[in-house]
Amino acid sequence: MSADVDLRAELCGVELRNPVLLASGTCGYGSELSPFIAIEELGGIVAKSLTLEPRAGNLPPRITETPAGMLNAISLENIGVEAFIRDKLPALPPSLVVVSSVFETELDRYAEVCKRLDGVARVAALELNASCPHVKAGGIEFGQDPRVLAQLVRACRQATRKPLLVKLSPNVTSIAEMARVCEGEGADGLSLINAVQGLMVDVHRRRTSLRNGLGGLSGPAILPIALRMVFQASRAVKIPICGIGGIATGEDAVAFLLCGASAVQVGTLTYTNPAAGLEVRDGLAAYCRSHRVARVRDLVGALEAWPPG
Amino acid sequence: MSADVDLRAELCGVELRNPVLLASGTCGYGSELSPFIAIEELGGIVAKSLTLEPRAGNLPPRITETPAGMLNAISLENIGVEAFIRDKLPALPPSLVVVSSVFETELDRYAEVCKRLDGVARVAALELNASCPHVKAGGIEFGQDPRVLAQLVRACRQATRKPLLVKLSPNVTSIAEMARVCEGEGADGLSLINAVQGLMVDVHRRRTSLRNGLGGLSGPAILPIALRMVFQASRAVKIPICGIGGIATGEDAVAFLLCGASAVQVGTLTYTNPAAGLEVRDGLAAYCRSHRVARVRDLVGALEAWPPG
Amino acid sequence: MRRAIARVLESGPTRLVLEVPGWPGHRPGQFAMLGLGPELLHRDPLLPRPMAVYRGDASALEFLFKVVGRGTRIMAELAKGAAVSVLGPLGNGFAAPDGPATLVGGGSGIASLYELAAARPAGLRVLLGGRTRADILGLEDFEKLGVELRLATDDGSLGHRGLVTDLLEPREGESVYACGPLGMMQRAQQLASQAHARCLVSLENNMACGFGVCLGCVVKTPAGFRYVCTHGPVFDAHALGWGARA
Amino acid sequence: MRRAIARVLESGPTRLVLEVPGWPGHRPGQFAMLGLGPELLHRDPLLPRPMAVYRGDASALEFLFKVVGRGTRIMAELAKGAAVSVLGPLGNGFAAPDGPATLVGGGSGIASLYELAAARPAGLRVLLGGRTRADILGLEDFEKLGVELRLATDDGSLGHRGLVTDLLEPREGESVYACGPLGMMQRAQQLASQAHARCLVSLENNMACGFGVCLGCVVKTPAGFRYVCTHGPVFDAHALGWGARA
Ligand SMILES: Cc1cc2nc3c(=O)[nH]c(=O)nc-3n(C[C@H](O)[C@H](O)[C@H](O)COP(=O)(O)OP(=O)(O)OC[C@H]3O[C@@H](n4cnc5c(N)ncnc54)[C@H](O)[C@@H]3O)c2cc1C
Ligand SMILES: Cc1cc2nc3c(=O)[nH]c(=O)nc-3n(C[C@H](O)[C@H](O)[C@H](O)COP(=O)(O)OP(=O)(O)OC[C@H]3O[C@@H](n4cnc5c(N)ncnc54)[C@H](O)[C@@H]3O)c2cc1C
Ligand SMILES: Cc1cc2nc3c(=O)[nH]c(=O)nc-3n(C[C@H](O)[C@H](O)[C@H](O)COP(=O)(O)O)c2cc1C
Ligand SMILES: Cc1cc2nc3c(=O)[nH]c(=O)nc-3n(C[C@H](O)[C@H](O)[C@H](O)COP(=O)(O)O)c2cc1C
Ligand code: FES
Ligand code: FES
Repeated sequence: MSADVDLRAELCGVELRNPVLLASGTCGYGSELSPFIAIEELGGIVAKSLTLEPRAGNLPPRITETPAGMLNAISLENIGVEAFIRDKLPALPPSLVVVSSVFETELDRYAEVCKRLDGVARVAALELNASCPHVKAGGIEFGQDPRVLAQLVRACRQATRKPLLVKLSPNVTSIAEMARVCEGEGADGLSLINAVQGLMVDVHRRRTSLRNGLGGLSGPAILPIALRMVFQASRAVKIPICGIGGIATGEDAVAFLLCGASAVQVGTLTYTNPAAGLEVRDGLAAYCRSHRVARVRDLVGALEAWPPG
Repeated sequence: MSADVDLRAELCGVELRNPVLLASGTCGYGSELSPFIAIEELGGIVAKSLTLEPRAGNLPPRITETPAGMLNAISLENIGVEAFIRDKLPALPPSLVVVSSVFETELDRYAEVCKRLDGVARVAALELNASCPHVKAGGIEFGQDPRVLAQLVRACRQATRKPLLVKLSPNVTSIAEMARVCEGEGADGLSLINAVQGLMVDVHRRRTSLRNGLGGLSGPAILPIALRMVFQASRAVKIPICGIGGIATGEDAVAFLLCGASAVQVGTLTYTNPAAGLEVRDGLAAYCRSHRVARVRDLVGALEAWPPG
Repeated sequence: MRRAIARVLESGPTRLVLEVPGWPGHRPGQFAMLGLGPELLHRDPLLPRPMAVYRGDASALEFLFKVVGRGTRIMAELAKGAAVSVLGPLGNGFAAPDGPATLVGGGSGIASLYELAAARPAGLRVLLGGRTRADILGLEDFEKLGVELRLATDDGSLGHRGLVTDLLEPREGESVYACGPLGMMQRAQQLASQAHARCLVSLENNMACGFGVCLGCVVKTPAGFRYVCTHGPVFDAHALGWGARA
Repeated sequence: MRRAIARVLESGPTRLVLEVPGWPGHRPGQFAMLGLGPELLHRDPLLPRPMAVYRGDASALEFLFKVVGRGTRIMAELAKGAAVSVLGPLGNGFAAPDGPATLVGGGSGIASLYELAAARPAGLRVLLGGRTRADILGLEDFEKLGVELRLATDDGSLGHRGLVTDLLEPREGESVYACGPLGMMQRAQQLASQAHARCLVSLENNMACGFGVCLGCVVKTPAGFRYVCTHGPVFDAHALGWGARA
């Protein structure tokens, strides 16, 4: 449908049909979307974050709406790495690029999950979720302390030869510092941002809207924060960046590419429309056509400077 | 109109008619609003941040819209502390509580502005703006480094006997740490949050939407982030907190009070409706009536715990 | 299945009628996710709202609702011809009764029971309740069916003064279909189990996606977490244990 | 002055007519801030949009607009009876000409010139232009006035093929009122100054508040920053220096 524009992209060595992936935790394990879309037409998917053992997650309420966004505290419920490899991967279309997201509560367990996935040919790359704003375990996030983050990346780097993306937490003073830490420890790329830590109140019941209290803010509301962090990180490191946060349209995706992202992930918008990712791809193609951009990758980092006032 | 409900509030020793103030930079010097509302009916106003000398601010574009919010890079344009005292203060209704916001680019200049305002009886309290996300001067914000923040509060504490509020930057890893620093240095209260650092792109012109590039994100979009930070700060310190961020309705204000704020400030919503602050006050009163709350201050910190699942 | 952009044929304080191109049909008790800003002119409210299909087909699909917040307030004020995104049909829906059945509906829960009643199975009883007469959505439609119908209101403005479950006398071996406020469904389940009757309930959790990817709609059961949107919204009440819900 | 909640009387792709209770009247060239979610059902788009008052009064206030983005797209699709918040009149507006005058309007800028033309001052000339015939908003209304009217379109679909400023021949001592795209206003100012004519222009900056508190609408002039909403939107073009704008 957009043969005219060259939509192909590359993310740390992985060839993508187009630069639009679906974000971890917002597309399940892929199969959930097949009733609605031809999922292999996407640039790829990042499957729900996996742990060594299955996890049950938080008690409800786990989600609530916010202005132009939503707050969630799913707490990384997942079926565990073994069940994913055994039951989910084989069911996915062969031509679909699958990135596996990894999460754990201790360093060595993180590395173990990476090691387990390293041998799985069907997995194109790993994404370390260093940034779950709502997991109480350990309190502070791995991605919030430069030293802990360095240890994490080092441990996982040793555990896999697959392209290693680190998904950063936005809940930090300096995203540039965290980006440099990851590059220094051998990460192949960065994914940002994860959900922003937030809280909502049900004033009628006088309780936090989520039983967990704190949650992760996502959706269009955080778009300007995500663009800012991609802009800052892309100026701090040379490794490629996958932009995430509030993407709802092709033009939102263009904004991320211009700020320096090599690819993007659509998250929350898939809940409002299972075809959101494909519509973002179509919008991206339409933008390229109307702005005479032959190859989408020519947009990466192509922000122009303002003329002196 | 709400004689039935006791709306009175107190913020570090300052008696307020009601807990709804207008946020610095969103109500000018007060007089701009008099064509629209009886400004003295508000809990008070926090005037635009003042510097020693007048400041001209950034070149346009300075503002752009974002999902449920806006991004600004006014860069603290203001008429200077002397002109404020000479021309603006006398014009304000005597019964209006006026808080002066102070901003500078160096420690000693901060202290000088505080000293100058200390002698001005009409000023009820000072608010240190430690957190301007878009001022390039110095790069990192005063409010982003615990040591620098401590120095700032210490210097200004010595410069004034007036109630001293510190307005914190949300662009930090731990708001609780920053809150403790301020309490430790003798601040009488905290105001949070200031605008969240963000960036928007004009994809058609391939430029940042703001000439300054980075800007401050405000409006309903940041409400969940602001509530989270007030929640965290109120559990870290004993000094009173003034809640700010995306307040659009009386119920939004109730949410801040329940999270531990003693008062609130309405900012961006005043742009969409000059009477927003008064409507928030009315909504607060209506909530108290329908929920049988006799005194607004009984809501402060009155969040209830979830029953075990 | 695809998300359809529907047009508002009729809209009011408690009723929405949509033309939904390509609506494939549905089972009683299934629901749809209604999105209120399909062209993304508005990015807020962001999330679609789950609504039981009341009755109808692609040419005119009907929903009954109660205004409880911003989303339903917007629904009540939709202009004729306005666009609404519709994803559905979703969920398991009700299994048709294989014997006598009693339908117990309260408030907005009534919506998911209409088509069961309209099938007029043998030995059907319908019990509807609400705070006041006005809260019994779709009353006229049920009356038209000419089924055994009994009513209850808290304020006595119509039928029995009290709870609709006061009218429930489950028959051994029958199926009780209960849909409404949590307390009402719990009471119905109690009475059903005492009478050795089956009991099916439809749960109303907050939802983000409606098709199983957000994991936001869980309900805790003795057998573990269940997702209301994909495992439900209809559950065997005796197996629920009434654990934590959204 | 208070923000009024107005009702849509008429709405179309380029025209919006509102009933605005308490609208106190206005001067030509003044504007209003139009808010598209007054009951806060929608918190997005958040900011009101500045629009020149085209003509009318409290019983029917008219605006002409061009759809350039989300806000104007929503305006174009407003339902009859829908609520819109209106803050105004705002800004300085145009001083009535004390001698001969030429009005130069391009695209949506035409809207702020109509009431000046409707006053039919002696020696009035009106020049209107647009990309195509359809871009000349309010054309029929201007024709009805029976004033000296000349037209230009880029594609030649109406009147002179080319820029509307090609038609501008300022008379010494007259007042040129220019409103439209920046380049057009700059060209008009050049020609006016060469002919020793006055030149007033109305600027269109992005605005958040419209009443002087956000400081977002500045324009840089040789005399320093000016706020378009309070010092303008009408400025003496010869004093502008055409510095940085939003
Ligand atoms: C499968 C399913 C079918 C449903 N069918 C119907 C129907 O046919 N008719 C109908 O009127 N409603 C139905 N609901 C409930 C409906 O989805 C909610 O009332 C609606 O989402 C509220 O949206 P809102 O924006 O108006 O309220 P919000 O602003 O989202 O919330 C306002 C208030 O309502 C409460 N609330 C929010 N969501 C729900 C909910 N899901 N259930 C109960 N209270 C809630 C909130 O806690 C808050 O106090 C159904 C829900 C589900 C899950
Ligand atoms: C005093 C004043 C009077 C005005 N009178 C009229 C009028 O009578 N009729 C009319 O059609 N328009 C008028 N405008 C312009 C109008 O306000 C903008 O076109 C409108 O705000 C765009 O909103 P949007 O949401 O549709 O576009 P946005 O989504 O806000 O922006 C879409 C595109 O339009 C551009 N844009 C945004 N704001 C403006 C702007 N103010 N001017 C030009 N381009 C802009 C953006 O850069 C972006 O590329 C006036 C502006 C001012 C300041
Ligand atoms: C309900 C929900 C669950 C999520 N689960 C995960 C997860 O398991 N792993 C992860 O790395 N990110 C997770 N995220 C974060 C998203 O991948 C994404 O980074 C974030 O939502 C911002 O993008 P968006 O605004 O497009 O949603 C989750 C987000 C949501 C809303
Ligand atoms: C245009 C604009 C200018 C502002 N100027 C100041 C300022 O001078 N000093 C200050 O402390 N905060 C300033 N702020 C921040 C607000 O006071 C407030 O902290 C922030 O906007 C969040 O609240 P809100 O979401 O209600 O707007 C400004 C905000 C905006 C939008
Ligand atoms: S609503 Fe998303 S999983 Fe059920
Ligand atoms: S628009 Fe806010 S100051 Fe002019």
